[in-house]
Amino acid sequence: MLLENTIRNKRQEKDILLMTHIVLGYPSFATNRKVVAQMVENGVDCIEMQIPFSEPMADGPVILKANQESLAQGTSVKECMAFGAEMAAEYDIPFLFMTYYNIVYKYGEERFFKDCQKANIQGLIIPDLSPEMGENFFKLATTYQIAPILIYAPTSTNKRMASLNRSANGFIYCAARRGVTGTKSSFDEDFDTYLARCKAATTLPLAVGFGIQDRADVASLTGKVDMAVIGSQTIRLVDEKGPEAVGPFIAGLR
Amino acid sequence: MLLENTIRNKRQEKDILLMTHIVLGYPSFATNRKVVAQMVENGVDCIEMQIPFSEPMADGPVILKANQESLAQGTSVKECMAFGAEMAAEYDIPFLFMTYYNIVYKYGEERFFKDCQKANIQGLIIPDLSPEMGENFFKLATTYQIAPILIYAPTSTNKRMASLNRSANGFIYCAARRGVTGTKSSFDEDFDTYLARCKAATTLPLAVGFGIQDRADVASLTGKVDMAVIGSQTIRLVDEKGPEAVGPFIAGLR
Amino acid sequence: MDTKGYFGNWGGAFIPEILHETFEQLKISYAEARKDPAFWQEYLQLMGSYSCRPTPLTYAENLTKHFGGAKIFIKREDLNHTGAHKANNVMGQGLLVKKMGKKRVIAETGAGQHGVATATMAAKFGFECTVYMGEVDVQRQRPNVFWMEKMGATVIPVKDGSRTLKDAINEAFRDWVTNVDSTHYVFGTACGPAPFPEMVSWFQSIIGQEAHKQILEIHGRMPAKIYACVGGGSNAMGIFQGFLGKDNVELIGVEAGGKGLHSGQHASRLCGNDATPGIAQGYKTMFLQNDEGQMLETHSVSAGLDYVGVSPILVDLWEQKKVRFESATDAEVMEALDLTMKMEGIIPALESAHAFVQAFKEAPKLGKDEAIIINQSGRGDKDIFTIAHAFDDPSWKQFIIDRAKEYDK
Amino acid sequence: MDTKGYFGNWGGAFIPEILHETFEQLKISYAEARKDPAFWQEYLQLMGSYSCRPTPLTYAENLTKHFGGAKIFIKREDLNHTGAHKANNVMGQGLLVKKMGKKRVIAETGAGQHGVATATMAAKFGFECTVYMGEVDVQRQRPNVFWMEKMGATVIPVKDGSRTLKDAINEAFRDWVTNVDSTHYVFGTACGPAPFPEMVSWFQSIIGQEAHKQILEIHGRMPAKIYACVGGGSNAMGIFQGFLGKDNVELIGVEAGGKGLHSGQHASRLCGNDATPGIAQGYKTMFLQNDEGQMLETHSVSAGLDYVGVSPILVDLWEQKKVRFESATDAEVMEALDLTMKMEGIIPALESAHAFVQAFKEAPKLGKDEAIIINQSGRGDKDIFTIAHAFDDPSWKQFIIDRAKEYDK
Ligand SMILES: Cc1ncc(COP(=O)(O)O)c(C=O)c1O
Ligand SMILES: Cc1ncc(COP(=O)(O)O)c(C=O)c1O
Repeated sequence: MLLENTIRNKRQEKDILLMTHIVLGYPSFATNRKVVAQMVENGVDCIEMQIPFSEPMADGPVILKANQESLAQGTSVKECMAFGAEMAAEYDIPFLFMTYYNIVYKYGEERFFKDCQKANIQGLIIPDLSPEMGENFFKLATTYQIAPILIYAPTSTNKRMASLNRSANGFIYCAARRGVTGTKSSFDEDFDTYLARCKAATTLPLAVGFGIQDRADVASLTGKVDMAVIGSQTIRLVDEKGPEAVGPFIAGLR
Repeated sequence: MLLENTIRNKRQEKDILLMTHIVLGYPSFATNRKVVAQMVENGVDCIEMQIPFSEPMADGPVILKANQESLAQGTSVKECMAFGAEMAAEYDIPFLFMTYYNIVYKYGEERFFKDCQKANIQGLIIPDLSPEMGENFFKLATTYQIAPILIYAPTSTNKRMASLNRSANGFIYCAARRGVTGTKSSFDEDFDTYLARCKAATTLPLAVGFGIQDRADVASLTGKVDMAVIGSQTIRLVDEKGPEAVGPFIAGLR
Repeated sequence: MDTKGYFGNWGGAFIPEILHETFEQLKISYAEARKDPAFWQEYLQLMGSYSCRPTPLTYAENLTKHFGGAKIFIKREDLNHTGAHKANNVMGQGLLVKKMGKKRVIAETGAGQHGVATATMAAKFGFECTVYMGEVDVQRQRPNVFWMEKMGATVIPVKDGSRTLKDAINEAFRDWVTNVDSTHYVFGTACGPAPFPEMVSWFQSIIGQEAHKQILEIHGRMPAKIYACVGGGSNAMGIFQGFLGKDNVELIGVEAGGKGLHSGQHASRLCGNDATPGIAQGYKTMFLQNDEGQMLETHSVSAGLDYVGVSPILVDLWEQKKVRFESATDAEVMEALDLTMKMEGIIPALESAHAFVQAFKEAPKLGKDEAIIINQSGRGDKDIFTIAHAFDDPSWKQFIIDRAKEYDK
Repeated sequence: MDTKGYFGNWGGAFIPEILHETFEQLKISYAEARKDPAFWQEYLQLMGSYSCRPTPLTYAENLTKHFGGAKIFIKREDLNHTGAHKANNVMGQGLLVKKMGKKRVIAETGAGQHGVATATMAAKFGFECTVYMGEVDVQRQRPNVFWMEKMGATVIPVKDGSRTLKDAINEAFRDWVTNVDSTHYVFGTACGPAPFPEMVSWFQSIIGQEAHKQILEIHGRMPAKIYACVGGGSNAMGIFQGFLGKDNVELIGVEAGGKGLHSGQHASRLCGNDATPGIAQGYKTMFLQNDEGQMLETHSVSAGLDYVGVSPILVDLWEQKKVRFESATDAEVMEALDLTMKMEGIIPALESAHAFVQAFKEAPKLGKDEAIIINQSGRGDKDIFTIAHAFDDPSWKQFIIDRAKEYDK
């Protein structure tokens, strides 16, 4: 309930919320720190922190490369956990972890939830874990009151959306299109139909991600959904212009 | 009958006769001329002149190479014929042609015999033509009185030898061993048994060839057969020491 | 397979939501095909007329005499069109794709064998085809890339991660989530999310069905042991299924021992102690991974066995002690290959040669009236670059150098 | 064959006396084998269990649609063990050698295909094996040399003459006359002295027997035309024998047109006007030779068709107008190969692709209810060095250059 409430409350104040994405340990935890600071200072409402995995099947080239380079530098799950705790303690916005199921599984599911709770992490996005495959995970999520964020895709049927809704919490992450992270999406009529289907299937707040890159993208979502997710775009920005560029970029999105 | 008589007559005078071999056009007709002169001067009794063929299946490396180089220089059958005529006119020993059947066939069998007759060639050695395969050839040989020399091999059965004998003329060429021209043979007990079989099968004079290289080889044949055939060895000699070396070599053989 | 795609504790389908619906459709089409005897008939007909099934079961008389024990039989998957058992799976999936009405197929490939098979199938069925192949493998296996391209496929070198098979799989999944409506992903082995492990094994079961019939005809009774190499596990599952549950037939899977089980340079998941349970590439199995769940680099002389995961069905059978696992080192493999070529005039693929190694170790211990079967999953002449290299053949090297001089002008 | 080994005006046995007796023995053994139905049964059994006979007759649906005429069927000799029809002849002769009690075999080889097949047979039968191969071919076909050696054969590069197939034949004869007691010469095609042309054709007739049965099963009646490439003529004789004397079945042999029939750079004996009757390599046939009877150099993109002579049996059938001869140029061959790979996922050997060329020219002119058969004598993936080279593939060249750099240190 925690995350959902936080989002609903924030949404009272803003037409659209912003969630951003970072890959932990890439290019370094030090840079992560600077980037998060800039994000929070410039009004980001929620941050998903990706714990790198060697096989990030659902990610596009930018995030994929970030995962690999972070791992090549030796980033450990423990460090990620500690970094998450540090951020959550420092900033008053919800922090989520995004990763693949193997990371959770190998860490030990219950231990992972316990440590997330200690770290004050409010939600988990695990793109390769569905409710059917993750019974225990979803039980633990309830026990530890950490929102398991589920994803809707344009290929999800109405029935499937309704069924996912029964296990979801916090908000629903609507993938704007087919494909992986990182390439631009177009918000056309089909997209509106899709959004309408999403809304009909859940009462949870809706976030939209995959390929949101600029103010125009955000504007086209404003009024339609609760939160826009900026993923690869900030990673690209840091790669090209350094962490200082993130603040102005975020400030210019709304 | 001509060739057989000549050989029998000469044999009255010598314990063993010598037949030598040259490849026409190799290294050149000019050298051939010098070599033949040296051979005749040093007592060779009979010379087989090989008309080169591109596929000399029964020849070993030395003669094979000589065939190829001669052809590479453009040696033609016509030139060979003329050279044969020239030698036969100049020297009073029998000259034979040795070649493969395709040369005769392409020249025209009858034309070939006619021209050989004109050139005063006394015999033909065609190692890939048996009486069964060469009916017309053997008829023409009788017509034109040119001896078709046949070969006995250690693998020939008594029956086969007898049958070959019926088509043979001039003399029988006994291959000293299995294999191709050019490597040394050993004249052991098996060889004696083989010779005995040859003698039993024919009344024609016997020549022995394949791998006869020195005085000792000739000596071991003396008294046993009518003629020793020196093939590759003189070609090797000319290659290594020039035509002048042939005379002393021949002189030293008996 | 249970309703969630599990075999005991292994398997499942850990896939992004975007693929959920396509998997539902795939499961339905697959279930229908499995129920429909006409489908299997069509499959048999195709494999009999386009490939040369049934492939023979060859009695290796010289090897049998050499080892002086059990009669050695070789199941000749090398004689399939494209040279390996991979064709069985690919042609089966091709028929399914036609049924589903899709027009484009994608595949991952390591050794290139599955890529060539898929490109071949796509040409035959008139599908568009894209093959993902790790950049390292593209470099190692250029001849296969050449043939795939010649058959009209697009080969995309994957430059991420270890740039080998597992990365090609990830990249194929990325393509699939993007083009899910038009495209079917022809998974190459009995791994991946359900229903792939079972479906691939089903198509490969043609090997075991034939072998079962053949050994009865020739030998009069069941064999004592069956040997198969295990990369993802598809050829092993293929032959094992003909004999599973038969008393007194022991099934032996042979993994890549690389430079030795204790060297850290191998690809043995079930044999040895380096693998642990995990979830990646859409399924749960024993993976070669570190404590935190990051996949390790593997090593084998044979590209086709050089993979971090293994069929969940085999892991289940292993837990149930229905299949024994062994490993063969690179060096043993080269030796077995050499012996088999010299004694039988047969060139096993490097992958298949792993099975030969273990069979050769055990044949002498069995009675002369017993029989064993080795599954020769593929032919080795496709591997000339690897094999000649591994034998360190000087004339081969010179040949390549001379050829290069001709080109390098 | 008459008692002298002639077919009409062609054939015979023009051999040195030293071989006479061994040919007598061979003729007797061959005649006995031919009379003994058990021999052919043993042969069928061997080919069914060691190779994968019967090889399929594949319906080429896409090519058929593409050309819009007769139904195109492909007889799949490429699926034989070792990848070509050559295996049929070699295994048959292997059985005969066993019967004759000889322990050593020799062979000539051009493309290397017959050499690999013979080395394979020798390994299987436990014979000693020496293969003669022109030095030029050794250089062109190093992979085949590698496999022959790996199977225990000794490969001797022949440095005489044009250093290609015909010179290898001469050299093999030289070995034979030397080692006639212990050794059998496994002649590779339907040429050479009698009884080779007939004997090789007999073993190859397994192709036509199968194809006859198969086309009736699939098509319900005889095909309109049969196409086969002609090097020495063994694969053509193999398939033609299944249909000779059948009314309304036209038999078409396709020779190597090289750079064109008027270029002087080809290997067409019966098609075109460059060949004349002659006697060489032990038999009488139409040879590419000059006026004086010296053999000419020939040219073809495919090493296996690049030969001066041709089967005397085919010359006889040609004179009787029972077989029509055509030729295909190198360029046409590459095009047909490309099309076949892209449309059917099948890679014909360069030799076989010659037959495809002519079939593709004629298929559109036939009715849709008619059928034609192309004999695919072998698979092309063995020819990667030649094919990738002929397609002038830049990545292939780069691959070779990179490999060479690794070796050239
Ligand atoms: C010839 C051959 N055998 C075996 C394998 C291993 O795969 P699997 O274990 O799925 O049979 C491969 C994979 O490429 C292969 O090419
Ligand atoms: C695949 C293939 N086809 C055809 C030939 C030509 O031989 P033949 O005309 O005897 O079939 C060869 C000879 O090497 C070959 O390898």
